[in-house]
Amino acid sequence: MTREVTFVEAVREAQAEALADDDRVFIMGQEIGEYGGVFRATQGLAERFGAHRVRDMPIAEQSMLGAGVGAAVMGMRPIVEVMFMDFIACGMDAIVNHAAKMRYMSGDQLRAPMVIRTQGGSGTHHGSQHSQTLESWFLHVPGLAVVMPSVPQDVKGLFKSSVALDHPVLFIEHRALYRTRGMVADPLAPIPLGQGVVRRWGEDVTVAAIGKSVHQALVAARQLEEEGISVEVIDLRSLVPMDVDLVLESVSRTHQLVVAHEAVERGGWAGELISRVVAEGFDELDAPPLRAGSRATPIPFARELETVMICDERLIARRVRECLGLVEYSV
Amino acid sequence: MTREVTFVEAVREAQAEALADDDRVFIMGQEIGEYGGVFRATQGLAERFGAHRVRDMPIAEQSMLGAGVGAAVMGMRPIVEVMFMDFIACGMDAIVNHAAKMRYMSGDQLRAPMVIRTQGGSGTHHGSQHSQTLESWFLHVPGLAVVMPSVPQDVKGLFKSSVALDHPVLFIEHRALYRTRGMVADPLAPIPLGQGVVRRWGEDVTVAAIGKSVHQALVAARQLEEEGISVEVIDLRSLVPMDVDLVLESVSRTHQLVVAHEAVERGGWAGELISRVVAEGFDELDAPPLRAGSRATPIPFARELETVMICDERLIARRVRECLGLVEYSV
Amino acid sequence: MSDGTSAISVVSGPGAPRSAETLSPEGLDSMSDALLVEIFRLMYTIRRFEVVMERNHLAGDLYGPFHSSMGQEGVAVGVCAALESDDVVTSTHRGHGHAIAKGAELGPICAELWGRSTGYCGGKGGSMHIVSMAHGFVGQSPIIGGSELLATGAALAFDLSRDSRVAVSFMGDGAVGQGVFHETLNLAAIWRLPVVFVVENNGFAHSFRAEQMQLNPDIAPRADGYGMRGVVVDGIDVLAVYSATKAAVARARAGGGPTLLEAKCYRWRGHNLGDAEHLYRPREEVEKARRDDPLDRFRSAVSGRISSEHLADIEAAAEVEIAEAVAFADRSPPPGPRSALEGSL
Amino acid sequence: MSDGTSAISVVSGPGAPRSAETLSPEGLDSMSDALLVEIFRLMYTIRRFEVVMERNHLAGDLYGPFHSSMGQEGVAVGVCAALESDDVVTSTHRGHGHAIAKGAELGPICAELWGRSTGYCGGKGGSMHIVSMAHGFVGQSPIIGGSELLATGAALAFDLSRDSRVAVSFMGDGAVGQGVFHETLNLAAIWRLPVVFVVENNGFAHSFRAEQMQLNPDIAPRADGYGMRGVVVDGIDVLAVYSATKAAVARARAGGGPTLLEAKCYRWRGHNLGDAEHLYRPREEVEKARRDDPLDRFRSAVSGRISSEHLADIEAAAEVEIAEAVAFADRSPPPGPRSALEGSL
Ligand SMILES: Cc1ncc(C[n+]2csc(CCOP(=O)(O)OP(=O)(O)O)c2C)c(N)n1
Ligand SMILES: Cc1ncc(C[n+]2csc(CCOP(=O)(O)OP(=O)(O)O)c2C)c(N)n1
Ligand SMILES: [Mg+2]
Ligand SMILES: [Mg+2]
Repeated sequence: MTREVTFVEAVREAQAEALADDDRVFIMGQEIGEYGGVFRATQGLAERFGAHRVRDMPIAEQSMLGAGVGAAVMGMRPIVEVMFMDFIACGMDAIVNHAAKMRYMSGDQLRAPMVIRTQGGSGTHHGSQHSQTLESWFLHVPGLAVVMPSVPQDVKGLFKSSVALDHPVLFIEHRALYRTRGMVADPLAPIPLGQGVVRRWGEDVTVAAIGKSVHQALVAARQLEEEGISVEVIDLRSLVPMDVDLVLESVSRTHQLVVAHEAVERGGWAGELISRVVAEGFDELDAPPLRAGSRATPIPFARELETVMICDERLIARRVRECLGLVEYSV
Repeated sequence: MTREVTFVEAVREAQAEALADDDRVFIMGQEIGEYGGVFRATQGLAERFGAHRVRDMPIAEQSMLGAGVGAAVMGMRPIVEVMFMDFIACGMDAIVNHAAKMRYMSGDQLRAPMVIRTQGGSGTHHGSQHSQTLESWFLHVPGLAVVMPSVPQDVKGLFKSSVALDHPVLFIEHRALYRTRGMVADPLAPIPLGQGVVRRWGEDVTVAAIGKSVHQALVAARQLEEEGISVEVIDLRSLVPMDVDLVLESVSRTHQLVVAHEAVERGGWAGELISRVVAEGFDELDAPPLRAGSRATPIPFARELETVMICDERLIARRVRECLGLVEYSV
Repeated sequence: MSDGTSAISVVSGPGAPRSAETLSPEGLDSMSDALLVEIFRLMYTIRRFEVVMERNHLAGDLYGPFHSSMGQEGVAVGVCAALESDDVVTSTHRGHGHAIAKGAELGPICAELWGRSTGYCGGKGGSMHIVSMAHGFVGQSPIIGGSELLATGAALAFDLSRDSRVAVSFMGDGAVGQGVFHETLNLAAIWRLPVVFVVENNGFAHSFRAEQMQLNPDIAPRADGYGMRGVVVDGIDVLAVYSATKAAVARARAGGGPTLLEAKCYRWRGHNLGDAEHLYRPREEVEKARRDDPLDRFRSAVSGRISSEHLADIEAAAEVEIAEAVAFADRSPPPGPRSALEGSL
Repeated sequence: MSDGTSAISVVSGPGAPRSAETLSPEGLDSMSDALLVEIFRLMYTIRRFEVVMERNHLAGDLYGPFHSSMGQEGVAVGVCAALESDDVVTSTHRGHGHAIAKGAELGPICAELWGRSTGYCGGKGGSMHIVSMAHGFVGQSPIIGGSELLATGAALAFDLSRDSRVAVSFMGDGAVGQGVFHETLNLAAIWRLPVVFVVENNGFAHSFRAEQMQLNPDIAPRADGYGMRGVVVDGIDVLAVYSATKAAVARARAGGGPTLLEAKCYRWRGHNLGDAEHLYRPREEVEKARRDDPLDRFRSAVSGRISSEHLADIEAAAEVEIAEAVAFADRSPPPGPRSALEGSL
């Protein structure tokens, strides 16, 4: 059976199922209890599972995340919600120095299975401190998985795998997707981390993306189709582990690659994927693989400025044309 | 006139000169006052300039860095020492959400000229929470300069430019370099940020590196010379701004590129440089540009494990050989 | 406190009595008519500004998150009236009132909320990031704790450069659990920095009441642990806030170190525009709180001094100013795209 | 306190008297000979372990940073003796003593310091990262604040799973200024978590004395702000530490919530091996402090109960155990290179 649900409903269901399935699961966060989450992602959960297991937190990100690590190490499976991804900067030590390293540095005596759920991204004009897309930092922190679903079905399937993993997982949602809809199979098997999926088949150029950027890549692809360009769109779904093989396979057919993300291009994870593809598939490439990412500035408030700075379908389409040599490349 | 000094003496002199030249400069940090710094980088400064301007701090990184931002915004030019780079995770919010964004988001009403000095790196067996090399995160944070000197002369010249910049600067030293020696011109002009330098001319492969990895690249180059391979070594000196042009020019002669850093390879800044070179110089490349970075694990304590995991001269040499097709590439 | 008894109590700090000492507010007598009128003008302006902005937001003229400071005018104005114009203030997500109270102009504030080129930050900031350095409004940080960081640093700059200015950090009751609160109060205390930490205890951090976030809902006594002076003031009473701040600022300026000033008030509106406040507080509670209006309290306090005609004139002038600010924002062009790429590294 | 007066004072918390109440330590009478002997064995072992390790470090057998807990044996052992074996402990950079006191074995500790495959963490941890889950030693975090994070989380796990265990966080006086101290104490208080925060106030955070880091050098009264019980104990007196911890643990286990327990002691050695301690403390101060030796104090306290021959036997056995641990580490192979790449993502 399949049902249509919104993205945020999928997030809610995924958490409800995790709570129902496993006594060790609990949630911590700000406004997640009776209030139901500022984006309604935990609505009804406190009522159903108790304030004990759906715990409201004072504003104290470092200790919220750190207490998550401590609880995980003692056998619990915490879900910790960081209200805006920007606030993760207030709790980096708990994630980077503790959660990610516990298992390795203890010689596998300690494990910190926890899901750090957060949301981010532009488009709602929250300004520079409430709109960042920071997943690239965490690729660079060995010991963490990084997941970014683009559709409701993946939210649920990837969440199942995330809760079950014996490593900490950063589970990142894009705010602008919450109201999008999609079909969800019921029952649904877990979707393994590290398996990308081809969202659209094409012949001329591969665009690899994640999260909201997948939707933008699809918009760009439809537009480019009218120009006679056939674009293949890959949704990576997780960045750690990353399905480089799927991209290599696709590039072996299209021979061109664009990597798209909303994160700032400079220092962003597109560099990782491109380096991997270049190292392992250089001879397949007919043209330079290009990145479509946001410009290197903080995120401005005004609409007119945000569109200049944030990577969108227009930039993705432009990069595809540049890759094909139809227009000249410019940074 | 030139003099020979150690790397850490250069750090000390650079700070002393900044304090002497400009009343607005002051230093904050742990153990930096009378004690002189755990690596002696501020020895004698409190005596000479007063505990007022060389201020010891309680253990509270977020507020130390945040107070630096606040003071900078009001016209001071703070130097803030984070004792180990790993502890920057305790102060990320002040750096990322505040220092880096103040100027842009205020429409240039506020500026946060501050130098965040820190040291990191492996080799002293400090274990996984005291050995990280985290500069790659900050490339991804628009609004920050990122500087990593490799020799005493650059320490002094780059520090002058860093203190003078009207943006915050992350100035990263490698612990293992502190006792290395080098010649320093006296007087010395500021060395502009964003200007790399060729440390060794070569014809077959370009190796771009920074900080301690430059020295390892030079060791690798000497070794490879015996095998008949001529390596050009570029010291980038700063990552933001990054001298991509110098690398492109070099690659236009060597047609092969290896990018080396001690930071973990996955998600590391080599991906940025390779993406830029590929995008702007694809046709010059005869072989896939490769990365030499550390493996994706936390940093282990034992010597025997550290050598497996950390990028060193052997890995750099291997990547060069792989790039030339002399041995097969393996991750 | 609305029963007319002690409006200001010193509850902790060096030399503070174990049982709260009561400060009598400086009498109205010590305040000039001009000052009283200015206080009224600012309070009224903030009140009406928030009303008008909310209306325009619902109409789609401005966009993005919106946090109204309605009901808290007495704190913003009482504090800022006690400052010199070059003293500096830092603020939070709920900062319109602080900006106005510190003297920032309505036109550029409004234009910033509209995302226009004539806004204080050229449209790069928005409602949560207003800055006006010319007025000593160093700006807002909507990251809980950010206001304390910036004010502590500003006070450090004043201390280092032997500058007699004082820094004020506005923060909410929700900030008290954040590590930065603890770190910055400690720093300010050991370095005797010229800073006043003003906690606007408006009863809520979004849906949470203080008693859900800490065992003791009173905040000022926290000063004790830092060896700092802690003062509670009735935030509905602008004159009490003014007096309490005067004392704290004088102390700071004289080298006496920081004060933690807790102003008890009530958040009239939802946390933000669109907040589902019915989920966590009964309508009646809000209605009851609104009956104790800082503007009314001020009106009766000055009734013997300032005529109601005079106040009505001020109100009318404020309405005009707000309307002009809206018109200014409306006719201002959006920022040019090129500016998006300027000002960063 | 070494004058024999009150060794334990309750200085804050619900129902605490304003002037410190004095707890009389549970008398020796309530303690079995076996327990006393075990306390001595552990204290002596820690003392000698640190001496031997330091010597071996200077000889190059082990490497990396080294923080000796010499002089603080009374705190480690007094606290851990008051725990059940499945209660858990978290620690800091200065954690050898805590690991030993919690029951971890010398061989694998020593091998970990040597970076050998037989170490508790297979050589991946080193001196600052010992873990022995089998003994409830959840491990060290040399990031100041990390110990509190882990213990608070462990206590939360116990609370959630209705597990009667208690978590203890050892931390230094230097941790008190860190934001995490504030955040975790607050969380533990509002959630009434079964955790005891033990501050080993050894007089220094590296070169800093407490009075340089906070206006009031006493730490236990900080509990007050969190509505938590705060207790000061003489950390040189292992029996007092034991009693104070017993009370705090019983309270936590019974659902009475957390305690902040400050144990006053003195760091005998430099901050780390190679520390330039002459820069910040006079030799005489150290010598004077060392004259008040927790081992001596214990010896005289039990002199009527345990014969000096018995203690001498224990000492001799401990020496053998340490020598065997060193031999074990020495003959253990280094970790195989492949293990470097295992255990991460
Ligand atoms: C570090 C951080 N965590 C969480 C938030 C989300 N947040 C925004 S406002 C708010 C409540 C603030 O309450 P309070 O400090 O009392 O200020 P008030 O809204 O009442 O003015 C929260 C949790 C944030 N902005 N920053
Ligand atoms: C977050 C962080 N900042 C700074 C340090 C460096 N550091 C290591 S130990 C230490 C002093 C700790 O003093 P204290 O907490 O009293 O413990 P003690 O060394 O006395 O046992 C410092 C500053 C650190 N490890 N972590
Ligand atoms: Mg509030
Ligand atoms: Mg100490």
